[in-house]
Amino acid sequence: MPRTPIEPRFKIEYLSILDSEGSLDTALEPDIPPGDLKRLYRAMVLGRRLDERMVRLQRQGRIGTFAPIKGQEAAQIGSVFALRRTDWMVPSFRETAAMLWRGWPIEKLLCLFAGRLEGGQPAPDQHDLPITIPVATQLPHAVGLAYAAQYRGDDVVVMAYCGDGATSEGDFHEALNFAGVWHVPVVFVVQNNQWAISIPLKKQTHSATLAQKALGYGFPGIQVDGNDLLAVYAASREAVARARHGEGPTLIECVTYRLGVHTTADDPTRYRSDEEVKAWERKDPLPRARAYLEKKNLLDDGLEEQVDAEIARAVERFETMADADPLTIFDHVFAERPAHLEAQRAELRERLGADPPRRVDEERPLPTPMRGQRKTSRWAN
Amino acid sequence: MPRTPIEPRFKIEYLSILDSEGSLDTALEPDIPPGDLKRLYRAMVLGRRLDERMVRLQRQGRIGTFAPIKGQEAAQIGSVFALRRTDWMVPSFRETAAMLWRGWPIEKLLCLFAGRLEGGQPAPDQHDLPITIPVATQLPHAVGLAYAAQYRGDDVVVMAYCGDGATSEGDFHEALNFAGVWHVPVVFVVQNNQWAISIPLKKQTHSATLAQKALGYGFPGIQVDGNDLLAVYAASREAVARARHGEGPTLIECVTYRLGVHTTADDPTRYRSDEEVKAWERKDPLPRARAYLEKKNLLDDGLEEQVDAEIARAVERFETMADADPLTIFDHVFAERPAHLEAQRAELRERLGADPPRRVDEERPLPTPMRGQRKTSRWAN
Amino acid sequence: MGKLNMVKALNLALLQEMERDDGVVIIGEDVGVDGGVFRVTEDLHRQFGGTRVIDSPLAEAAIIGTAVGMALYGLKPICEIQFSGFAFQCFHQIENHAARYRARSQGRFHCQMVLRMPYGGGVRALEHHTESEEQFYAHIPGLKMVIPSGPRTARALLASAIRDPDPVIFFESKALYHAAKEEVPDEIETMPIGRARIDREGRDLTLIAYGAMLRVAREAAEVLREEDGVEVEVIDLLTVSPLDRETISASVQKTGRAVVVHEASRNFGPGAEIAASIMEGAFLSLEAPVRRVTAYDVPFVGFAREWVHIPDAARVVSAARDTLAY
Amino acid sequence: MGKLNMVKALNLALLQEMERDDGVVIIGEDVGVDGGVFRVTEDLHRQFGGTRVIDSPLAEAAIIGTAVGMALYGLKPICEIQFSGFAFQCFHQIENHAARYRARSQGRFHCQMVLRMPYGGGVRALEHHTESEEQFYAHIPGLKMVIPSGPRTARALLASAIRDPDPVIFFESKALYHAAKEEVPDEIETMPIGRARIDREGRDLTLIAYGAMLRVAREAAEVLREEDGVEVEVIDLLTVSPLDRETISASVQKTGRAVVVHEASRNFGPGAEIAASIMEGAFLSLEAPVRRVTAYDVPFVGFAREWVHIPDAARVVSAARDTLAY
Ligand SMILES: Cc1ncc(C[n+]2csc(CCOP(=O)(O)OP(=O)(O)O)c2C)c(N)n1
Ligand SMILES: Cc1ncc(C[n+]2csc(CCOP(=O)(O)OP(=O)(O)O)c2C)c(N)n1
Ligand SMILES: [Mg+2]
Ligand SMILES: [Mg+2]
Repeated sequence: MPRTPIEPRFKIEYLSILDSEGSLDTALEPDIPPGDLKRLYRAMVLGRRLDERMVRLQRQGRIGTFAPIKGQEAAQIGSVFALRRTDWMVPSFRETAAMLWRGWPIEKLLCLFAGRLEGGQPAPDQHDLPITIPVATQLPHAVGLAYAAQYRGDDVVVMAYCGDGATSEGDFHEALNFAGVWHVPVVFVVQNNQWAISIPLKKQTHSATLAQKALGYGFPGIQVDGNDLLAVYAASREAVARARHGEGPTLIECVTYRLGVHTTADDPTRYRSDEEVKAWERKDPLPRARAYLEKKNLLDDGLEEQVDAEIARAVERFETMADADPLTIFDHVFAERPAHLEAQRAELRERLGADPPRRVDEERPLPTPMRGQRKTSRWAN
Repeated sequence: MPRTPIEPRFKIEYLSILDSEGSLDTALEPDIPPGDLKRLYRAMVLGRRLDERMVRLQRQGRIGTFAPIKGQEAAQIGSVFALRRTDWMVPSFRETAAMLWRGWPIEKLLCLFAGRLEGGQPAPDQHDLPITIPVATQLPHAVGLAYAAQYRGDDVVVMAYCGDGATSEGDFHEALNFAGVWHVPVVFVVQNNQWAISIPLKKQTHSATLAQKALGYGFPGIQVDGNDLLAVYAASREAVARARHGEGPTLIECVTYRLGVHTTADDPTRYRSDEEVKAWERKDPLPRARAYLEKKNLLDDGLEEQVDAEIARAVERFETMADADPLTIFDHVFAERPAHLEAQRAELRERLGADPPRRVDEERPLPTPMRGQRKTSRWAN
Repeated sequence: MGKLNMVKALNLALLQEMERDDGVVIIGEDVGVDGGVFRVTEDLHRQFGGTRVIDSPLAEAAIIGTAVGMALYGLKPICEIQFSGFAFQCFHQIENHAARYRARSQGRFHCQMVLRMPYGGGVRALEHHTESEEQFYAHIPGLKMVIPSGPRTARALLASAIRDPDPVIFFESKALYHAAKEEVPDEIETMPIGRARIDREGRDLTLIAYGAMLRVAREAAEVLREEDGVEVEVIDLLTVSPLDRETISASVQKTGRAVVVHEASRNFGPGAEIAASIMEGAFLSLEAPVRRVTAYDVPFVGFAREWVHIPDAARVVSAARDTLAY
Repeated sequence: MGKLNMVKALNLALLQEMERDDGVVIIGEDVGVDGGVFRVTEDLHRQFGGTRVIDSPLAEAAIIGTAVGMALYGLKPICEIQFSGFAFQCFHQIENHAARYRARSQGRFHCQMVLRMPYGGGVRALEHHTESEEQFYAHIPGLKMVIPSGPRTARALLASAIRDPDPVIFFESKALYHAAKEEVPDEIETMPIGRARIDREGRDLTLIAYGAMLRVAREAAEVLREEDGVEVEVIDLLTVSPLDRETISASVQKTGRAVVVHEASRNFGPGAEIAASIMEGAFLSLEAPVRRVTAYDVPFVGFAREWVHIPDAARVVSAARDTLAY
């Protein structure tokens, strides 16, 4: 049946600059100063090495459940690099590399994943939200921050992260719709790592791309090779500039892959094939960035060792950090403690007096892990 | 910056067959048997006349808050006509005309709007859900019904209604996404009547059409002239046929207008201009359908009177209907009444014994209306 | 001083707090041009413009979620949820975030925000327009839950809620919006959150109520005085959580008997906590079990049967007589 | 008969009910190929295929909302919410619809569905993975709220919940999943919903617990017997709502003293209803106020401090001693 097409028609574009074969589209190559390139690559390496260390710490029971980022370093570092320090960064729960870039100390993150409240506290001058566990719920916060910044006339852009699975949640939709209507300076970075735990993208949505979801909100969406540091950065830089100049939100879909476990409680061999993982290992963002720097003669010797030493120092600081007094659980419920919390605090103080606080890890039996937590193969090799 | 467009590109189409000037695209004209055309037009008239009557009943305090459909008759009747009786219909709260078409007795609807539980009960053989008040929450139910029908191998299509405002809710998004992934036989009919209470479409979403929201879910969306009975029917028929043949969901955006109040508690003069309303009155679906039937010599004399008489009889039945025993509030909480409800029922029985049940409307003062409820101008003329 | 109904009194609080502090913004469905479906935000859009009085799209989770973001940035959003029956749509944003940001960030952030919602019966509308959901909020650590009982307390408590550095759920009884007018001072008035008020003194029995049920309790107290010669102490809770256990206990230590009245359903409802805390705080004075007069444990009854469902004075009187006769 | 842990016991109930009734379907995040993050649905996808064991997209409201639609059509969906902390995302579908369809349609439709969720502490994971939210569901009319305390009750109650014509919220303690094995009969076993169980008889004090707290209560009872020579009656609630007031009252009429233990926070929590109903049902027998041993009223503590937050036997013993000494 013939019908009238509505104009303008829609298109979604794909951006790739440095592909997995190492070929570079020099016309599109962003001009990144050498010093920055070194910092970026170092941040990717730090993300990767810390990840590995954290998985070991988890296996040793020194921290709890943790979501590794292996494979997503370019998506995170390429995007977060487009922000200024005064801009805001709103993470989900798998942005360790981006959070480190934003200035979170390693030991604070370790502390968080060790189940200690202190780990969630951003520094007073840090424009970062702490990690958010309930999937997609952080996206409306990002829109609210952007609205508030615009309301105050501040020169601020907000970058918010989420995964492919998160795009199915109602909060994703509502946040993007509000962003479109309000025309606020926010950039949504979807790290499409192909999996939401065991759910592959094709069971997540029947949409051909995630970028095209922006069409329903009236702002641009773009798909980029998320393992290509240059493409991610180029798209992010443009989106951040647009946002800063009052041209509204952008959705960036970074096509990437989670090379490791979903979390340390997950066993991906149950739901995906080794071949699939191997195929994506060939697109690993790290060697690709490394080769690029190598060509430019920007690779520093001993980078890995340096990074490892930095991590080791941080782990040391983490391990020697005094446990906060358990009574602090009552400190930040309200601005002022009401009577019932005062009473509960007194009760706890008395309990602790009778039987003083001990490090839980030392003296209490380890609770039951989620199954699969210990039998994961991927991280063994 | 040059990028690769992703193929295929997207387009959204607009369908109009019989426009407000009366010009007819005969190439697209659906072939509707004369008897059906008469029934369709009668249903539209019934919708319109009952609407007017219900607003009067509300003003007289004989029913409570009610959402008139004036202006949306074609969108409702054109779509619901595409269903078989064995198909399922999932209404929002503004589908009186479509509900009547599906066989809800007028007096039952009146009963519902009079705040009596009995009004919500569909007949045993009726494949209709009762109206849903929380906006968009019925859409996942429709998807679940369609899934269950498919699971059982039943030849069933589900048609679900919602408004333009509903497209902002998380449940809209989640329902459409599930429908896309599951590829179930469901048709979403969005009655875009331009307003969600006082919020105009441009404050609701920055998307140019609502139809294009389907692009994010990987199934077709189409925009139709919602005041054009023929266009609505043609698009619905096609969508229902696609659904029936296993080709998955469709989103139909009916571009229409709420000519009356949002509900009897609303005063639209506060937020929209008379000119806007007048402009849409010229696109009123009723005269347009009437002219079409007239040309085909299908207009019955005295139709309005017949319809009014039918309404009058139903109102009479409604008004003489015995109030259900107040104790019935305990009847359908669980399949079996647990002890605490047994006790509460006994308490109420005792109270009522001491002071037997009275018709609330007669003996209790009318509660405070929502403001605006009585000062609406639109329905006065 | 002017005599205002509750709608106007609330409107006055909003107006004055917005004049005082340009960080205060309003967000919700139809709160702008339309002035809110109950007209509580009337005229504010005209005075402060659409960027401060924000007509949002129809999405409760994003209303609260974006307001959380605004609060994290330092604004003081006041959210209107059109009816409390539609707040479950944003319950995750309330429980997961508004109530937790202070703890999660160990004080670096907090959510100074108010969530206003009309609750309870009285408007002859369909399902989800008569419920009374305070219990759900009262159980969430990190939230305050306030329910004023008339124009003056509404105005003063709303001003306090707006200034409160913590998230406050603010329930407004639909039945009270236009029910009565009260003298409300022109100058700004606040009232401490977390403190109950002795509405009427008495020595024989304590009636605990809030919101629209205060009227019912007062009426019952009057009947009991006239017909039974019983002096009832009526407590107007005003803040449901944190509960003012001290005021309640002190009263029941004196009277020895208590009846709680609320519109919420009974099972695992707010009356349970009040009764339990009376037991904890006045056990040795209790002459009879604390009785609860509440809506029944049914999902909804249709507005035509609200009158059997929502407590009235006769039910309270009868519960009080049982308690006195125990 | 085999010795099964709670995960395997639940899995057995699912398997057998699915074999019995082809209307039973499972839906949730990762319930299919992965077998559920706790492996409760292990192997069912392989046996019954992806249309009966549905790996859904990541959207809780649609999981429950589509399951409501399936139930209206006559299927019997079992929904898994991955962690109870993420169920607020679908709270509106539960409260607005699952709990109400029977009433709304006056019996024409109903929602025979089970909402399974892991709850409570014990997995060393971040925020929203240790909470205990039974109170929210217990307060909703039209819902049943069940919490088994071990493999055998878990298996039998899950089978009953699946067959129950009304929506059942089924909480599974994460701490119990692998905690212990119990003999579980091969043949199908069910257990009445709404009935508490006397886990241990005693005459001096009644301890009321459920889920993972049953172990804590048992441990405390043992200490009290050994150290104080006190005979404690332990009630395993199993169904939180509808509450088995009769069993509780009968016990407290005998013992005169009661302590309630739960992982939920205290304020307006489930212990309040239990305490209030004891007061109503056993007032004249009560020798001391009912005490509540609960988590504190703080949003979350981090898993490293769960041990101070979640009740342990020492706290219960101390509360029991206070109650006995009252
Ligand atoms: C609302 C909510 N539901 C469920 C979960 C459990 N969960 C944690 S991560 C995850 C998958 C997320 O997938 P995706 O968004 O693709 O992010 P990724 O893990 O791949 O980075 C799920 C289901 C959660 N954290 N929040
Ligand atoms: C979840 C929810 N939020 C708010 C409301 C109050 N409300 C009733 S109708 C309506 C506007 C609906 O607009 P639209 O979807 O365009 O449908 P229309 O009324 O135009 O038919 C609102 C906000 C509601 N019923 N449900
Ligand atoms: Mg993913
Ligand atoms: Mg509309």
